[in-house]
Amino acid sequence: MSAATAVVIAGDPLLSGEVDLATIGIVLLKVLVTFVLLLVATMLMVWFERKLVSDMQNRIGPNRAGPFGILQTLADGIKLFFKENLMPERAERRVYALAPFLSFVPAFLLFAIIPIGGNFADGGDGTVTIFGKETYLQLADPPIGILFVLAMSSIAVYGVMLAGWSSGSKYPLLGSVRASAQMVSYEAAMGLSAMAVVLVTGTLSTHNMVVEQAGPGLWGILPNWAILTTLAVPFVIFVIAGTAELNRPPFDLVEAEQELVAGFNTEYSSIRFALFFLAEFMNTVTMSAIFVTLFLGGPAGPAPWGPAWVWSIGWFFVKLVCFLFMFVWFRATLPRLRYDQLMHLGWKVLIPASLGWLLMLGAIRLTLDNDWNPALVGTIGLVLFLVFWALLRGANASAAARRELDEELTV
Amino acid sequence: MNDDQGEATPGDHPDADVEVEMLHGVPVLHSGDQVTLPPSREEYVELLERLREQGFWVCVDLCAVDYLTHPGRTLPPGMEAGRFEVVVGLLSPERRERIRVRVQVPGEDPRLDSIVRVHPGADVHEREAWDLFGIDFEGHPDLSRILLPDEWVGHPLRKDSPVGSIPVQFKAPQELRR
Amino acid sequence: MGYLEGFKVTFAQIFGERVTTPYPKEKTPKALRQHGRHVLNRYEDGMEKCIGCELCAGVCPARCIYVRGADNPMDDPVSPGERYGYVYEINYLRCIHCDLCVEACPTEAITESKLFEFSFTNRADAIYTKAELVVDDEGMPRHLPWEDWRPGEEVDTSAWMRATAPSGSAAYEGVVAWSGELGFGVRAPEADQVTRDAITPPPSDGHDDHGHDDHDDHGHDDHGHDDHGHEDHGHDDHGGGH
Amino acid sequence: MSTTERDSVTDLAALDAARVRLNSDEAVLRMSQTEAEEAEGYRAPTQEGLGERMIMNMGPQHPSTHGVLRLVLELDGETITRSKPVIGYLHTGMERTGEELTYLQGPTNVTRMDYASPLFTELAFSLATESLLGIEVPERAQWIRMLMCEVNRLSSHMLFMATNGMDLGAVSMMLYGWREREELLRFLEAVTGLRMNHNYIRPGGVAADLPDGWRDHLLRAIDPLPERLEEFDTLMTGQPIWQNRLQGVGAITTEECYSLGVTGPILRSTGAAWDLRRDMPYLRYEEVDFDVLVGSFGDSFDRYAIRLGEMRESIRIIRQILDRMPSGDYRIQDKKVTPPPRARIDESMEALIHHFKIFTEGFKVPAGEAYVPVESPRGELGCYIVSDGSAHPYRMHIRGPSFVNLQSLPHLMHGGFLADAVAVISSVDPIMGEVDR
Repeated sequence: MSAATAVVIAGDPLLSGEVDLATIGIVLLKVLVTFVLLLVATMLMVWFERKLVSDMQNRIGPNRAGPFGILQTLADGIKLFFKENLMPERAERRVYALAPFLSFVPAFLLFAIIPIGGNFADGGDGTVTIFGKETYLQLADPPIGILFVLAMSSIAVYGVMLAGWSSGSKYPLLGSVRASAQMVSYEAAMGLSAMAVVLVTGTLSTHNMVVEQAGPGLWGILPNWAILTTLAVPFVIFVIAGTAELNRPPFDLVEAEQELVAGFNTEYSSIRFALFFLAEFMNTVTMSAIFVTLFLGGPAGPAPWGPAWVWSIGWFFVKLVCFLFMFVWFRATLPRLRYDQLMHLGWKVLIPASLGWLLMLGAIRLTLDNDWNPALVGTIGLVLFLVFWALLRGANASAAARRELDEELTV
Repeated sequence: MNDDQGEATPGDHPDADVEVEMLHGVPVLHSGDQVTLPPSREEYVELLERLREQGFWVCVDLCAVDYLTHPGRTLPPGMEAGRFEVVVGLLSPERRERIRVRVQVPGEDPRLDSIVRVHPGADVHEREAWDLFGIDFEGHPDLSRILLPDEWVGHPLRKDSPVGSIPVQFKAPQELRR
Repeated sequence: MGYLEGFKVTFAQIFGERVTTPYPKEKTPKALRQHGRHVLNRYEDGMEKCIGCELCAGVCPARCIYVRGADNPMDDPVSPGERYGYVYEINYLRCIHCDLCVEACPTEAITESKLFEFSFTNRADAIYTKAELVVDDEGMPRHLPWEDWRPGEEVDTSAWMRATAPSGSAAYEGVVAWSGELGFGVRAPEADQVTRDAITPPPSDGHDDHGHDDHDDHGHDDHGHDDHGHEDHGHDDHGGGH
Repeated sequence: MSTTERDSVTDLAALDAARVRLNSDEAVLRMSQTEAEEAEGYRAPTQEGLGERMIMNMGPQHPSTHGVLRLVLELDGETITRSKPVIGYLHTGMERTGEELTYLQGPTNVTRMDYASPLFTELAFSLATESLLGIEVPERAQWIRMLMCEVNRLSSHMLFMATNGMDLGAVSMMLYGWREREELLRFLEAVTGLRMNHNYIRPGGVAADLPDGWRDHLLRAIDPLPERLEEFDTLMTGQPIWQNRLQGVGAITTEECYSLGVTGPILRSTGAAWDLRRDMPYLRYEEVDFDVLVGSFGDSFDRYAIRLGEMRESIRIIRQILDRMPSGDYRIQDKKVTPPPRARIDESMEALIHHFKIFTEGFKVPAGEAYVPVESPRGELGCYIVSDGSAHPYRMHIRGPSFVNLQSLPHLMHGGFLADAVAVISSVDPIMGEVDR
């Protein structure tokens, strides 16, 4: 099956043929593997984060449970499981009980569309053969993959929001208010920068994005990764927005410990808290995987010898760990933003920048398709971008000045 | 130890009897190079206001003392010693001087005008003095307990307030212990 | 870019040394003058030093010491003097380890060990009586089940007393002003001010975190009691007073 | 920094304006503790119908209230309109305890007030006692006191750096601050035998001479510091997020500080160069060379920067002390105040009697009163002692800088966000032990 046809049918070749027992077996196996893989990865991520942060802070970090404390997460989980499950008196009981799952399940579902391996080397389209069946090394490849990502990450916020609201307590309430606002603000920037990738790869399916990025890129040396073909800006925006979407430092206002105690999950305990905790780290892993898929060519990479799909899984995890490292590094280094600064960044910087960049990429695309003068269009695009950027900044500045004046007048 | 002096007992300091000297209408008590002013209750706020205009901007400290069991202290002639004394420490950052104002507050009528309007910083100090000594500062915007719980009864730093104690536990038999 | 420079700082720490220790497994060395739980000393002939004068109980700001003196039995004296500490108790739930008792004791009977790691499961355990406080026949503090002693920790029980011994007078620098410790003899005094104010070459082993060495006359290579986990605490400290 | 520069800052009119502003009650919530606890669905002051307000109790169990401070906040959304610090959760009546203890035991009591800089309280208490006694401690004791206090100032400011970083979400800063503080505490421990609550500075001198090898130990602790402070600068000061979080947050003017009695880094951040070490010197501070650092905006960032700079100044002072540490007695050789040398006890009946008298009944202090201030890391720390001629203070009052500085909180927080409240509390750097006493 060629890459071109894959684009057309945009789905796993496994399901395109007849469905027999082997097919069902493979699907079940993939479900199981994805589930276990994600859980283990999350567990390791918690450990990795704690260990790396402690390295950056001259500490030792977890070192009791298992070698290098690698089983610490498990130990914590077991402990939390046996803790008393408290329910505040004024809680909205059903919602309160349901909220952790609302945040946990989307985290799982997201990982289903991540290609974690495949035969992408040398023009391969990522199919591997299991039990005589051709398939992708990803649980599902819906044709609207990217939309699914955006949808799931929006749903996840309901868990956070409802958890805070249903706790019947003030700190969680403030946390959930912050969560919803933050989510709304950054969803747009995230979507727009993802659209840039869609524009250059010409597909919504995550698998096909990887296929598109697998080939050789500029000058035949650089990889054809979207981070390069979209000229890096959407990547930076996506990473910032993704970090905000994850509520990870420096955007962890939702659970800002110093202000809101623990934000939305202040009142949670026992296994319900564990679910929130797990969901957060699961989301971190998944989000890193999405970064890899969208911008760094997913599992695509050279395979010097041996089976290419083994290499690809290796590449995938190497890239994944880079992002996980980045998240931890953020946490170790950056102070937290304030709520208004977060909003400022989201609305006044990221959304305009991603929108402008998307338009510019579109123009370039159009130029290439229609054989216009690329230099001229590029220059005009860039100039317009800068002009509008300056106009926006000016508008912001004058609004701020007027606001200050208003304040002075009212006082 | 350049700016710290004890209040001298008469006789210790030969210059302790220059009590005719007046400053801002109040007799001055010298102790070393630091000046202590003992105004009457009526003059008190006015004096602080005047001192503030003189550059004593900062009310560093205000505390009360219960002189129930220690009546002897230096006061200008004619001034009646009260059971309580409110001691206000003033500082002039400009002149690098300190001055201490000591007001007598009678035990049967522990009232004093609040100086919060003069020195907003005296707020917590007056609340503390009310809390621990029961001195009523009239005109204070929020004279409530500050260190002790709202429902506390009594003023524990008064000398007649009993000192509670929990006996320390030891193993030795009771009859051995005194 | 101010945003990015901080990342270098945190990244560099990955290769830096770890400043924390896996605590109950390893202990950091304790300061020589550290105030810990007390011991009641004996003379070398086994007599108790405490004479039941109650100065320690009197000076204790936390009132956590209870002493009752009694006349020494004629046939079997407990202490060399007329009286001895018949009852001696310290309630560690109240003790603040200010060591005023150590400074007050006229016979150096009460000194402090370096041990602060003791935790009780009931209040009675926290009240130490003479049975727990008096040193054993080797002059070592008794080890109680809820105390975490490591080798070498019980050695230097008289450091604070030696530090405070000259009572502020430079004229008494370097004068041995205390009676011996059972098993250790009379220890060397802290050095005089000229020595202690001088810069000494850094110790070669780099382990002596406290930078003070109370036994200069024994040579600098021996930091036994200062290092945690050092097995042979019976180094030439013994020789000092014999 | 010259005197004239400071004089120009303040005049009476500005001071009066500040007083009116502070007394206008627009920032201070006058709600009682019980009312605040019961406030549910709070709607009050909405004369113009400006939306609902919420009362939120921040603390006493809250990660960033530095102990058991409770803040009753009136919130309009996330904006703080009025607030009230509620204190007393750590109140144990230490001033009354001080009346029960002798002057000899006194330092064990007062050292527990400001547990982050215990030596300063001991120093204030000792200086007040000494001034009542009319004695001057030996020179070495004074230099030792200065040395220890500056080391303590360093460790206290390190604690500030750590908690300030933590409060703003820079978790690594917290551990870096504690890392350095630990080394300094090790030095204090080597000298005094305790990490905190030292009971080291006592009326008449210090408890013990510096230990052997103190100089090396101290140098080991402070030599890496300048480099580490550079790292803090890179990690925090130059970080735009950090600047945005602190600059312009919790601003206060010199006049407001004077009116509120606020001292220390908060006062200096407003541009008033007021440091007791320089302006009303005690110990031997007039003999060492250091700068009083001032800010210009009076905001949280200035307070942070001043503390960072003060650490550098402290290191400078310590290095001068290292060069100039004199030899000699470290306690006053007054038999009535200092116990006799141990070697004398066995020889002299008189020494034994003195020893017994000092440790049983303490030493008597002439009747009188004294107020002695010192510059603690948080501002003016004063000790007011009234003596009735006995061995116990008749009244012992500690003017804690945190206690007074805390009342600036409502004014600093007014109009800021909830997240700013955290930054403000942190920049005021209150130690609750000293607030509640």
